[in-house]
Amino acid sequence: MEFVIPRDENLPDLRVNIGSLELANPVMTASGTFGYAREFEGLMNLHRLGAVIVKGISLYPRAGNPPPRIVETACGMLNAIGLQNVGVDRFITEKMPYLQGLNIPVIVNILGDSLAEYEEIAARLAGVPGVAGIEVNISCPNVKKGGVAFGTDPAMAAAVTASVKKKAEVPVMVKLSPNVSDITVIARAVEEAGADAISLINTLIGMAIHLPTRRPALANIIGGLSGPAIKPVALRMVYQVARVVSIPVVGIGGIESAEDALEFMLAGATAVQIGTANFVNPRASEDVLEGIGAYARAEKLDSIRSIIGGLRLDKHVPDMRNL
Amino acid sequence: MEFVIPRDENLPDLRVNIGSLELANPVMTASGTFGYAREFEGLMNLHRLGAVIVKGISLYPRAGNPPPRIVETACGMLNAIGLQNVGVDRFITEKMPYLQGLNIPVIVNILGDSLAEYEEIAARLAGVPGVAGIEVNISCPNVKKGGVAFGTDPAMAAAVTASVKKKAEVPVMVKLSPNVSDITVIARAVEEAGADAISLINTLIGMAIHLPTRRPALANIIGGLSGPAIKPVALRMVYQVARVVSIPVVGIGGIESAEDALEFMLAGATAVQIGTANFVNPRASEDVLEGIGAYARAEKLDSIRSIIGGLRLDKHVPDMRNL
Amino acid sequence: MTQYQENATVARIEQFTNNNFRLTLLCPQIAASATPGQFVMIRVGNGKDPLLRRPFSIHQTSSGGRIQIYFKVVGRGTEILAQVKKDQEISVLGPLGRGFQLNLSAPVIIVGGGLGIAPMLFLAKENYRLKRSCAADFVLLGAREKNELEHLLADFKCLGIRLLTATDDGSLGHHGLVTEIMQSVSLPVGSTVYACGPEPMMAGVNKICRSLGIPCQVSVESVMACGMGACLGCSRPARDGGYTHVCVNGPVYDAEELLWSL
Amino acid sequence: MTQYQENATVARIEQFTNNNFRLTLLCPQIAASATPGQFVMIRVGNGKDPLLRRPFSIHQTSSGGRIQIYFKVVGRGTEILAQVKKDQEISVLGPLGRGFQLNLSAPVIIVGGGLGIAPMLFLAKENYRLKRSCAADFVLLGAREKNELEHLLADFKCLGIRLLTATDDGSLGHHGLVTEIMQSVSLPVGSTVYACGPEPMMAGVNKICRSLGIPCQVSVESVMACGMGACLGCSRPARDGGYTHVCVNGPVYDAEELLWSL
Ligand SMILES: Cc1cc2nc3c(=O)[nH]c(=O)nc-3n(C[C@H](O)[C@H](O)[C@H](O)COP(=O)(O)OP(=O)(O)OC[C@H]3O[C@@H](n4cnc5c(N)ncnc54)[C@H](O)[C@@H]3O)c2cc1C
Ligand SMILES: Cc1cc2nc3c(=O)[nH]c(=O)nc-3n(C[C@H](O)[C@H](O)[C@H](O)COP(=O)(O)OP(=O)(O)OC[C@H]3O[C@@H](n4cnc5c(N)ncnc54)[C@H](O)[C@@H]3O)c2cc1C
Ligand SMILES: Cc1cc2nc3c(=O)[nH]c(=O)nc-3n(C[C@H](O)[C@H](O)[C@H](O)COP(=O)(O)O)c2cc1C
Ligand SMILES: Cc1cc2nc3c(=O)[nH]c(=O)nc-3n(C[C@H](O)[C@H](O)[C@H](O)COP(=O)(O)O)c2cc1C
Ligand code: FES
Ligand code: FES
Repeated sequence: MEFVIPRDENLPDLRVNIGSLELANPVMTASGTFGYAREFEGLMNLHRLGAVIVKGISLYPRAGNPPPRIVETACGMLNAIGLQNVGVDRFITEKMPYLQGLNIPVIVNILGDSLAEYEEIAARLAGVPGVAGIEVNISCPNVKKGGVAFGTDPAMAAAVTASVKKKAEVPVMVKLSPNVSDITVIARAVEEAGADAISLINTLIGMAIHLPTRRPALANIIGGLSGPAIKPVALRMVYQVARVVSIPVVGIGGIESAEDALEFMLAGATAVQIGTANFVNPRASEDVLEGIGAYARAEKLDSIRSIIGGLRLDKHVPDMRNL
Repeated sequence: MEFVIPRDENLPDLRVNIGSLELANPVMTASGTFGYAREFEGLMNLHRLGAVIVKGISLYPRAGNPPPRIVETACGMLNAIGLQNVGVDRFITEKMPYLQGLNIPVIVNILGDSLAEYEEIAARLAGVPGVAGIEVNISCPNVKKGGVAFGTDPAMAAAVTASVKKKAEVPVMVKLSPNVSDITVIARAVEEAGADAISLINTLIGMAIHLPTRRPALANIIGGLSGPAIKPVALRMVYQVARVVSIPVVGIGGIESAEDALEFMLAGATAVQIGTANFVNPRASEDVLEGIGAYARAEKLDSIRSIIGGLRLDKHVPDMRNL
Repeated sequence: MTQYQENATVARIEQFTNNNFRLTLLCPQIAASATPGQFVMIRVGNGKDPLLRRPFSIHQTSSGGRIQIYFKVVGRGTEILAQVKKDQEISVLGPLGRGFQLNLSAPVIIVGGGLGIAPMLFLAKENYRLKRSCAADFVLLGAREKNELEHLLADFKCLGIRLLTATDDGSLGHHGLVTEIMQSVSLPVGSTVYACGPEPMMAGVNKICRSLGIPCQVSVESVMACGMGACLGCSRPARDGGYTHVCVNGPVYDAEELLWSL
Repeated sequence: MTQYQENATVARIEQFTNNNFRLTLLCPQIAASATPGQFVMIRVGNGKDPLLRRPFSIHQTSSGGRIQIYFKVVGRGTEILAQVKKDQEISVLGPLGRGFQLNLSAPVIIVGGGLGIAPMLFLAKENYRLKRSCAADFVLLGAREKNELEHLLADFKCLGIRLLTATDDGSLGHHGLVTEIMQSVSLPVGSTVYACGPEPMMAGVNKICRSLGIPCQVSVESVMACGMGACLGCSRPARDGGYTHVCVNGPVYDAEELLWSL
């Protein structure tokens, strides 16, 4: 795939690479939080996105879960959408033409019920114009079959990765579940299985209860926790994973601002995804991008790549506060 | 152990049982967030607590981690105290006399580096007047040796439980780590090993970065996330565990109000612990207790026990909102 | 359909009861493009908690670039919103959703209950502005008690459309439900009914309409995260067995598209 | 030592510069029991975010049951605090920590730098109130520029203790550091120095004191969650190789108990 990367000579160099895919900047939108991009058309400049990642696509259309599907929590939200989507075939015919027209990398988030399904989705996406990458969701907590099991077992995670790699003609990024005892084990397994990049984190499994009715707040009872509340967990996992793999890591989880994004990059992320923040501020991703640019300029960075993994661990400056 | 449970005949019956230990009410204070109780003496009525759980005690004194040890996050905080404590012997001589004088159940949270250490601490606590229970911390993320490993491996968790049970003369509650792929596996393992109760959750492992200095916000780099941010994860795990074990479950995680506490009880918790909220409102536990009493009165409950596990799953009332 | 995220200035705050408020917000782009039945998503604070925007119907717009929302304090978000100060800026996203389909050639009956009255003023005004004559039209408003209704009446009255009211406690108008007064007015074939209010009210209105063979448009609610079709959170079971998304397919529906339990 | 959690009423708000504020809070129990060098923990909002209280030195107390805090906006919490309105209620916990040990029988030198001036007014006032004569005493205040200092001077001046000032930019008093003026005043044997300010300033003051064999009490900071010894979060390396907890063992220390890097 080739994209014309607009590169204003006055702007700092924000390009980063996810495997063989070069992004104009490290800011992507997270799957399931940005629809199929068109929804945000009038509210931000879609052409500036480093990449757009679309809502999870399955082999066949899915109706999703009964309502209520979402509930707000402290500094976060739970969702149990249940991967409602149009299925890969209608995605290709109905959604891709518009997305392709945006002239930015489109990464398709995919989810299957079995290895064969993952492989089949990848096969159908092969050669589709405009598809620049595949993000393999092995971590959705809201689908009973498949989903979680793949993401918590290193052997299964590796097997899914290998299945998708067999058919994919674009870089494959595997999206990890945070609901595991040791994220580095899963990360290494998918790296060995051929993943070109790793993105993390998907949502933490959570639950909310509506006291007046004594009922779960979500019809699905449990759901995925996202938003600022989970940022510390996400940052920790990105830090841990980036230290043990040599493929690029993409940070996700509670990112709302350029500061948040830069923290993930210091922890080792090559790029970031903006999720729940899109709901609060539909131009969050553009704001993050501009903030990263301003930081790069202020800090006189030759390239934003220079801060990736740049966390300073030498000597801790005790917090002497600000008197 | 016997305690005089004050029981005002006009008050609703708030008594609950943790194994053979009867509590006057389901509100305890969480380890590490309430010091040795004396700190809160002037700020609330300590005699009203269902139980007090003291800061984690190890066999020998520990100095703890270098600063900074805490940092605020979205609706939460990270801590890496490093289990600073005076050691079990000084705990018994210096702290227990005051605690015993409170005439409420004192539950001692313990942590060891090895099975032998856990066993030895339990042995030293045996027969100490005023000690009403032991809470076994197999989940602290801030100590390199032991800690996490015990809490994430079912066999180790069971072994620790058995070691403590060998020497303990009071009910043993095992406190689980949420940083695992399947909390129910660990819960069942410690139940089988003889635990009298299970408390959960301890903190989620997280990290924060101070962008201006490009350094970790904590000297220990990673720390434990607590506060309202983690409540959805805690509630989910309590719900999951309560369905698979038959011993009492004690809910912990982001509880600030009576509503929060009641939600945990609906999910299956027999009692709750108030943690980080003590820092924000030193009389949080008393406020929660009063709120639970008011609820029991308003709902005309014969006993607060009647709401334990009372989540209604029959038919979901769609959220028709409040027009 | 173009949408805008505007930093709206709070131009006026009216408090009608303990819990009922009306805000006038200066957001010219949204005001200029809104149609009746559409809504806005408002960010009640600047912080991370509460995190999500809250949806509110557009109560009316003005040529001066203003919109109004009429709301009730029911939880944390509306509590914060009730405390805004004049001249404060708040972020408003809109206009969102599909509004009412006007019927300019036949009688219309506009039925609002409780907070469901909110979108009906905008609808009544547009109906009045665009229609040759409103002589056969009705506005029927219901509420729990007088003080939830009285402050809203002036704006409806000045349109000259026939107005009937009902209150649960009889403190204003008919003592009873708004569906009861609906049965007392004639609903000629060809007329259109518009309803917004509590679910049982809308179900009742729909039942009457169905028995008369009259189309009924309703504005419904749902929990929402994005308000613009991106999260798929606002699903509601549809008659066809699937789900519909209230923020983009609604909030206004032909009542027959939805499921009702009465 | 008894502590109180009070819902304090904001009695007065003074804004000295863009970022420097002084609040007067009505919290009679805390005001009645506070001693110089102690602090309070303030809950800046009612919500869950920001979650933790923020520590502030007690700037002065009044017999009318009031305390003052003097603070600077440096982050989210202080930003919210700067926006309180008169008569608003905020939760104040205190008085906390160990304050200064007064020396009523020998000359004292009170050194405050920047926001470190905050606790020094209370100290100077108590020193003045309890001591037979302050003729040999000094108050030395430093800041970046004039407008960070000038509004604070009146309260110090009315005590009649000799007052010297220094500013980084020379806009008021000595052009340079407060440690420089300290070297220009005589520090007789037996006198006590009290210092609060940036770490390098306190390290510098301590160095001078040590060379003269004069005791020096400093008030230091740390991140805090509880402010009352319950969380063990506010640790600071102590000279003896262990950690000390600023909220209960401090914030005031004999400078020799701590480690200084200069
Ligand atoms: C399209 C649209 C238009 C609207 N227009 C208006 C309007 O014009 N005026 C107006 O006042 N309101 C309107 N609403 C409703 C308004 O959005 C809500 O009242 C508001 O979001 C409440 O926010 P809150 O933070 O105050 O309450 P929250 O704290 O979010 O809770 C509100 C209420 O919902 C209940 N609740 C929460 N979760 C559940 C659940 N799972 N099941 C059952 N009940 C639950 C709570 O108990 C509480 O009573 C509209 C909603 C929509 C979708
Ligand atoms: C005992 C005591 C007394 C005090 N008295 C006063 C007083 O009288 N007046 C006054 O103005 N202040 C005083 N302070 C300081 C005051 O508590 C802080 O300024 C306040 O808590 C800041 O809150 P915030 O939310 O505005 O800032 P925050 O958002 O919490 O951050 C404040 C600053 O600290 C920096 N920071 C945060 N974490 C780290 C880290 N890990 N390493 C290095 N820097 C970090 C941030 O960059 C920022 O500049 C006192 C502190 C203590 C402990
Ligand atoms: C409403 C919603 C729907 C989501 N759908 C998907 C999905 O289809 N596939 C996927 O991999 N992740 C999905 N996610 C997870 C997000 O992509 C992201 O990993 C997570 O929300 C954490 O990031 P955030 O805190 O920035 O939102 C969804 C998240 C939300 C909130
Ligand atoms: C500062 C701090 C210290 C803690 N120390 C301990 C400890 O010593 N032993 C332990 O089992 N848990 C410890 N915890 C975990 C709490 O007991 C509790 O499980 C956790 O904070 C979640 O509850 P919360 O969200 O209500 O705080 C500590 C938590 C905090 C915030
Ligand atoms: S609210 Fe997000 S799709 Fe409707
Ligand atoms: S701030 Fe909690 S112990 Fe000092």
